[in-house]
Amino acid sequence: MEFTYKDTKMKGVLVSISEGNLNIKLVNGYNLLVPGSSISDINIIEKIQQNQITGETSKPLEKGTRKVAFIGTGGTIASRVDYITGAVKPVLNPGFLRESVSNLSKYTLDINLLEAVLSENITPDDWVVFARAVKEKLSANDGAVILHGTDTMSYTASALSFMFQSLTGPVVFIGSQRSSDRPSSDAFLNLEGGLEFASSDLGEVCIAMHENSSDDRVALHRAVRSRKMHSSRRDAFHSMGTKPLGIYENNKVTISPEAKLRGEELILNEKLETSVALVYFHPGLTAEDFTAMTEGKRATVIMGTGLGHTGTRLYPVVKDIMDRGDHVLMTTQCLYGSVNMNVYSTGRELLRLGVIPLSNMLPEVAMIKAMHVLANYPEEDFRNTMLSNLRGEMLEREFLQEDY
Amino acid sequence: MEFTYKDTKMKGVLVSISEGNLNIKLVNGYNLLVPGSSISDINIIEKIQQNQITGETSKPLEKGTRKVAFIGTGGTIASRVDYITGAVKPVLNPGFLRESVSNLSKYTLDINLLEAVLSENITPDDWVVFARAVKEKLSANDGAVILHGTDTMSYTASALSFMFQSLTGPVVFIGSQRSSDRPSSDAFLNLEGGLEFASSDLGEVCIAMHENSSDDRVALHRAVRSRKMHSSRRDAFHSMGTKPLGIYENNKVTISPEAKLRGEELILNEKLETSVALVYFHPGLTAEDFTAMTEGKRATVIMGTGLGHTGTRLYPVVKDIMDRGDHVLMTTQCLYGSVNMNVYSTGRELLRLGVIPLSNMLPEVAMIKAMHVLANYPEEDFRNTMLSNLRGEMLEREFLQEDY
Amino acid sequence: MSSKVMVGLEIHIQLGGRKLFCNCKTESSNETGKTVERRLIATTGESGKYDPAAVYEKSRERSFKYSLTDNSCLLELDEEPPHNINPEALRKALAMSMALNCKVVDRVSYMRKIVIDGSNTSGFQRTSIVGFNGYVETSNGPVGISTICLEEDSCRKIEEKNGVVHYSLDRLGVPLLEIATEPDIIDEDHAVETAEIIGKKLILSGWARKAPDAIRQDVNFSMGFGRVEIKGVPKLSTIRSAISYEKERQTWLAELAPKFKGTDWERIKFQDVTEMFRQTKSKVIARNLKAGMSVYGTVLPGLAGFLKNGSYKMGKELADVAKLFGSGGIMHSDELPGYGVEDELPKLQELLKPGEGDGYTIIVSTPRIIGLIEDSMKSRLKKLERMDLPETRVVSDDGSTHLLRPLPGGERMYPETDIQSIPLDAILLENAARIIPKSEEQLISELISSYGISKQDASVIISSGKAQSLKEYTGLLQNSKLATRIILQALPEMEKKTGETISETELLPLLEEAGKRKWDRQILERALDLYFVDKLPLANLLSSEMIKPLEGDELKSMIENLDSEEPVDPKNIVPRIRAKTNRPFNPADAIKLVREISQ
Amino acid sequence: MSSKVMVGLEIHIQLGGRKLFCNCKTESSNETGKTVERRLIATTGESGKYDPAAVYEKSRERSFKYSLTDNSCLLELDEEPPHNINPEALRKALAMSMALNCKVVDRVSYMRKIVIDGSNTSGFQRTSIVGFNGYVETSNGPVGISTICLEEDSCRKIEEKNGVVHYSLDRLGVPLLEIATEPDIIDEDHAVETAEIIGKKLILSGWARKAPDAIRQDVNFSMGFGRVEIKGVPKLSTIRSAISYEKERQTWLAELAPKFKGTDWERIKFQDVTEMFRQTKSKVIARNLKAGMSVYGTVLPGLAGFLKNGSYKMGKELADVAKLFGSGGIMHSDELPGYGVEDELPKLQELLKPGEGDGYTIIVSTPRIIGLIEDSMKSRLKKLERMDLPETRVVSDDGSTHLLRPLPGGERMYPETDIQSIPLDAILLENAARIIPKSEEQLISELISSYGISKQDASVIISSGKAQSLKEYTGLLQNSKLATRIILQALPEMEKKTGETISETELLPLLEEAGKRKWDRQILERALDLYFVDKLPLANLLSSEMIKPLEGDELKSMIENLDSEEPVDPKNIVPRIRAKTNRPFNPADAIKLVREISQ
Repeated sequence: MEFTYKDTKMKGVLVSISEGNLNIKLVNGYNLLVPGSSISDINIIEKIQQNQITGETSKPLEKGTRKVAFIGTGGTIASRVDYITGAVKPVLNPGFLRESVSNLSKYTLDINLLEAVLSENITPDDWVVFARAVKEKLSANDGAVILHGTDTMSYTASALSFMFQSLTGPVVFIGSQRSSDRPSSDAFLNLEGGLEFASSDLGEVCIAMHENSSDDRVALHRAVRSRKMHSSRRDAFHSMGTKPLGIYENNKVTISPEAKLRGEELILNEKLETSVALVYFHPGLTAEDFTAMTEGKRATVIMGTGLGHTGTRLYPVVKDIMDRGDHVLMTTQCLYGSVNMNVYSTGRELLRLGVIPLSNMLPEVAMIKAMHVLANYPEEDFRNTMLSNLRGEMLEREFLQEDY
Repeated sequence: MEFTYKDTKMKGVLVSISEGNLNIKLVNGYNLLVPGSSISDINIIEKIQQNQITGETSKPLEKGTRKVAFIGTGGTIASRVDYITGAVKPVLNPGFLRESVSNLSKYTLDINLLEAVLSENITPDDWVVFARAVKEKLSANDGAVILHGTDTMSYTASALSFMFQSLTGPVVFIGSQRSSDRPSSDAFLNLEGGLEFASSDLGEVCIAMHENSSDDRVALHRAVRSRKMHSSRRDAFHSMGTKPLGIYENNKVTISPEAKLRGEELILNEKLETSVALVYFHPGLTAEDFTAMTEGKRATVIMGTGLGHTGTRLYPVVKDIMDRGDHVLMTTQCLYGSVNMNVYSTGRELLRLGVIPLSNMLPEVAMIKAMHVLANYPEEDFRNTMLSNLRGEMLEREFLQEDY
Repeated sequence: MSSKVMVGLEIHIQLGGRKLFCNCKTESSNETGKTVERRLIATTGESGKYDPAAVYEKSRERSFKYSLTDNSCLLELDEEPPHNINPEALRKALAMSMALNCKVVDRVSYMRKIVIDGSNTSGFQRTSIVGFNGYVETSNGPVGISTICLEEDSCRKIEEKNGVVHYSLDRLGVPLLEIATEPDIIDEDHAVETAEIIGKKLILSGWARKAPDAIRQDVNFSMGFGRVEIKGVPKLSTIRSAISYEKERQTWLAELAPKFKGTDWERIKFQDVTEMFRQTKSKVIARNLKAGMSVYGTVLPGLAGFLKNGSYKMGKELADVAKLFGSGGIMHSDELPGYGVEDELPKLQELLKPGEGDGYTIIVSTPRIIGLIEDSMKSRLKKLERMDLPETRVVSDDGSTHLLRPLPGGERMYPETDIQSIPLDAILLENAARIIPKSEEQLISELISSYGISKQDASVIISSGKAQSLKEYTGLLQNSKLATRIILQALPEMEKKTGETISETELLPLLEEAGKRKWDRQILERALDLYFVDKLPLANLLSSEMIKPLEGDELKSMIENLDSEEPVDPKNIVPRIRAKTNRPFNPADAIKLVREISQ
Repeated sequence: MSSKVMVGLEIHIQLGGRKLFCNCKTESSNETGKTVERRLIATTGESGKYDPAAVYEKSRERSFKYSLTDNSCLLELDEEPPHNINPEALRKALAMSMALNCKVVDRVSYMRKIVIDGSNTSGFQRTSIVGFNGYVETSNGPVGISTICLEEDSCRKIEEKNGVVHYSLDRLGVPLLEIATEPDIIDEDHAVETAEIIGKKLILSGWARKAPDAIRQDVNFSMGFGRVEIKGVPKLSTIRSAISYEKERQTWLAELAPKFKGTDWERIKFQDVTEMFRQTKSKVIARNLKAGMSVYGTVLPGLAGFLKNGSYKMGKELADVAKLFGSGGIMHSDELPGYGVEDELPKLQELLKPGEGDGYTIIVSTPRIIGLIEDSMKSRLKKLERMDLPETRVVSDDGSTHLLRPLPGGERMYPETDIQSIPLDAILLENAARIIPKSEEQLISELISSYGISKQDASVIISSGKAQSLKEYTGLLQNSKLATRIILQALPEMEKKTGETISETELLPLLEEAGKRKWDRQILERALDLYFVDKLPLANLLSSEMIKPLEGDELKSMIENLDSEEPVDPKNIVPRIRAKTNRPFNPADAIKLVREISQ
């Protein structure tokens, strides 16, 4: 269209109209945001079809010898600019892979794009959907990659980790911190490494993300030890308190001897008891707050201070929870290190009340594990199962790491 | 006493009786825990006075030229073995300093031992008590050190940081991760460094703790950027996303040029509005949970995912909170990095609802700041004050740190 | 087909202060020692198509190394979203738009301009139109200002080696004002005049960074064969020579193009001829062979006599392509024998079999690269044949221009979604209007009245862009005369002596101390000398004897001593004291004391 | 005042497997390259008093450097509380208590034994009594077992330099069984016998680590002047000589003590005499002076003729003190002139003025240290004067003993609060009883029946503590005969050849491969040779020609070839093949083939 804005004749394409402003792409490429009232002499020359603007030419993907299931759930890794609101929205389109992922020709992707969910909107119900999708695809493929938003990727991956009692191949979650419509996106390298991990001998649920700020190494994190530790950096994901399970570098994958290898059988226990509370203890938290948060919950995971403490003001509530047959579990809000409730008298008091000390299990993982254990194990085994190292969620040894 | 245990004649001192077991210190130094029923032929030779067992000879402390207020609140740094329960309990006794803190002769300590509180039992009311104690002592001294348990030290120090609008000297919190009755305790070096920091030109509330696992460097952390990141390591405290404000090494203190220097005036605003919730968002958190946690709270700090998100299921509750005139503030559970709610459409939606994005403020610090701001600033200034960098609680710039 | 010359300018000015989307300073650039290595991937723009410049860049498969500096943070590393826009920079951009008679947009909305040569870690440059449709008056009538954009500056390139481009992050994100004129400029002189007029406005504003490369010009040139963008023209004189060069180049290309019609460019096929060169006398080839590279040769159909012959320089056009892929250049039949290549020629010609009118060339490269070069040469020749000239070129010091990359299209722009559009409300505009740069006359009279300096001095200070410095120095020294002297005499002298540009970051602390200690001219000049020439650290300088003035009793006893050696008189006393001491003293005081003693 | 000699033993045995309070293995000790530096502070025990050993250690002001190893974690670094106790170690401790006729405690409650020589990062050793009041039968009647403790082993010392003691964390936390006898032992022979009897029990158990220092003995000695604890006696023979040495030492000390009565030890005052030694001929002094140290001298009142004269060795008693503070020793008047010190003596005597019966000494040290040495020497002499002999001593290879530190008191113990006491319930005790070590006779007959080996072999295997190895090797090789041969012949030979102890961590992977590949004795022995003597990495070894047996057609054609050179016969065939190839072959097969060929 042609139009006049502030006495200036201009030419451009109307991209959108939002809140009374016209978003016009000028011939020089700039978008102009102008109030509808301020332009005149509009002269529409041509209407451009929507798909001409956003469409991408779609060549079929090559077929390689390695077969990997490719499951999309949404997330930055598969998101593109939303020209309506101007923000990035999840739109899954694996076509962008073709040009950008250097090792793609080695693979045949068995694609299943689930309905895209924003990572922050994912709930335990979605975990079940994802788990079923993995189950369906895994038998016919060497492994699976799952594209997922980074915000809650550790939660979903941990949930799948517990739900799959045994896996016939690796399940590798891949996210990105820079959306794939940016030349600097971390998506490409993460996918490249993720595919390699997904065709390895692993039998675990893991997360593959940049190991550092450079585009040279992808780290593979065991789901139940992973945590997003930075809101924006490429290397936001950490293997908490330990080394990554694998590294992809120079087109080569190295896997730690501690990794679990693929099993013979795929066993999915998809039941979850979602009535589990996660309580962040702090000096302002009152007994009433604690009561309100734990009411009706089958289990409560406390993020206690230090080695696993809470104020004594919460003890009566803890006792009430125990008395009604529900559980209280202790983790540390420090995130690194173990709880050890033998060291201080208050810790011992909590142990005496029946609180279960979860060693160095991450709080979020403890919560998810409790959901799994409550739904799939006999009630009387709850304590022992929580204290058993089911999927490597507890570190048997902790070393002097510098970057914790 | 002399007694017979399993046909063996023994000699020892009865230390305590607990749960039917006698705790007897034998002449070879070992403690024997024996069921009362299993010993016979008891022959009490001598009664040893309690103070003979636990007393310490008390020489007066030397007087040095630097005057530092020495305020005790409890904590591991001032704790000793509790021979009754066998656990470590807070017992404040500055006498142990004499032998163990190498630079003590330079100082005259103005000691005020408050009633010892376990760090995990500290509440906002205690913050006021501590703040008043600092106020009382600071005018007559170069600075103040506060002995505090590490579990909630960052909370207390942050609270005092906001409460003191201006300080005439440094207020240095000191803790230890190994109790001072252990030869390997970190207390001694932390005190040594803490005293040096407390007699520097600073005018901030800080935390002095080991910088690494060796006994060679003490780091000074700005209270409002500090966090306990490990349950047991000496170097548990980190300056989150930035470098420490100071380093003590080889008997010398180095202070960053970014530190605030001592002011002319001591201004204490001790009011606090404690009705502030801290909500850890996760996939299992329902709108009902969120409602229960925020009911009646004047402000709610959300530890959102990634750049500051929550599931859309919470939006109606957020709207309700806004509608009743209370506040919702956003921080990130990643702990490192900023919230930035412009990047994704859900972030923008939350901004539109009126959620206040707190940049890279730590969640716990945000909660404490909200307590302070609600009580000391006009309601209409709440948003702007929360967004202002009052005490360095927000980082203006964030760098590529390797050890985050 | 040639038509009249049309020239447009793009003038880029770095604004000093803070960066555009973070809190880092624009000045100071100590490297931290850390580096990060990255790759960039061409992505599609808003309309789903790849940008030609991006596709081209991708074919070069380079990786990028970035040195972190103390004025860069996570943003420059593309590790966090942009912070809020720097309000000071926006205000200046608006004021400059007003000064250049532009309309101002209703909302500033940022775009991402895809640039995948690594000069932006994100792979794009953030840019927004602030003003448009303005003009400046010139001797040839008004020249239109099409747009004024406020953008992020790119990384500073340090070196390129083995397919890795090394950049510093110090410059990335510095606010950059881009002032683009309409192609209303008619010739070299007019271009220089227009650049001067706009440049003056910027200098008068005092907002530009005080750095050698703070102002850079691009020239858009066309004479009917499409737009050529000539990048990075540093000086006004280079504008002139670049335009002349390009005019000449397009003229001979137009002359040759018809002769190329029907040439079978596909005959260009590089063959490995390394073996012929094992015993070569060419030092440059021998060196490259030793480094493991190979020699390739191809026939150049129909190019004999056009490669380097009078005004024809097709060899250079082809060398430009080779250079882009890291090759040192080409050696072609119009210049062979030469470069020590002679003995090999018979064998070479036997292999390549150039026909009537055919030239040939050799090139040193690697198997991986040579295919890319071959493709690019062919496609370049096809373009030249049809006089399809639009491209981005870069200028050398001598004014000659070289191919840099294809001209980017509008495809490379899409919205910067991390920054919400900024409505320009009345308050913002008013604030901006208040700082519209004054005219030279206004400024001169202001300086005269504020600082009591001569019109001559004021004029020099203003046209050298030092008005802001005068204000600052006067503030520190509490002495505008002294400040003027420092600017007009002491500093230029110092720069002459050291051969270096005096940096304000170094200078200001010294002036601050000078002000505190109320140094007079002599001490200050002595101190400047010690500081900049002898490189004495400030702390040492402040405690040095050499800047302690000789005065009062000390001066008197010095004179008395001299007098006892040989009677002093007012005429010889100053040199005699100078011979005795390095310390500064007031000659007038000395003469006065001599008079007292002599009485 | 001297009374009868009373000797007690403390036998320490490291248990293999996992560490006592964490999940680290007791074996393998690759350093990670990381170190941590620490200091330790003497703290008061439960009763509020300082322990003398701790106070003494503190006066030495040393700092400690720890090398991290792959079998250490945060616990060894004192960076986390202890995990749950290793149940296997506890079970073995209980079983051993039962085997030694001990009572077992109702609850195992851990103590912290303060040790601030840095050998424990925490500054204490975790220890608990498990059993008490047992006995072993000896030829001199029963010797009581007073206690059996299950403790953490300490760090392994690497070196001590410039006041920094360097330790490895590999050994820290290894479960250590401490078996302490009553002082029922009457002489050297009886001590050796008792140690042997207890040692046998441990060896029969097979629980001890397979490391050279897995078993260490301490000897408690007294003859009426207080208890002397002699640390770290490695071999049985050294027990004998250490007791003899100590008996002799206390005897001559008792003889001298009355002569010391009334000596003014305060006359000992070190003076800096460095200047006298600037031109010294003593190499050791010259070297130390060059390193910046000083020479000090003092008179030694009343000690002339007792310093080193016949059985009197007071010089050594004083040298021990100096050595503890990092000095190399002393040079005293009973041995001067000597060590190249001669020219200086007149001047030295002039300065020190030793009177009748006085000796004197010089020592190389530093101003910071010499004061500490002086104080320690005086207090040591005062103690010797009153025959106050209790102290901790350490043994040298020759059986002589040296002062290590004062004897620690019960003060150094206080409860380990991080570990809750462990009630020993019936199930635990039953489990323990099931693994009580068998008697030698039982074990021998078990081995004979399980592995079909001779009584002779079984007995040797058991008494060398290899019963467990036999089980493991047989499991891997599926061949008990071969396993026996490996243990009794191949490995000892290998150790002889290499002069090194063969480590099981290295051996087991090889045996595993041998089992999988069903190697016969020849191949295995060849492989052992290549692996341990030629240090061929396992992967290379496995693919090596040298272990591929020569057999079947290959062997046949080799013999045929030899036969064609010179007719073969069964007698010379084996050496002739050996001369041709390194590869293993079965001689019997070769002879058989020769016979076939000859037919």
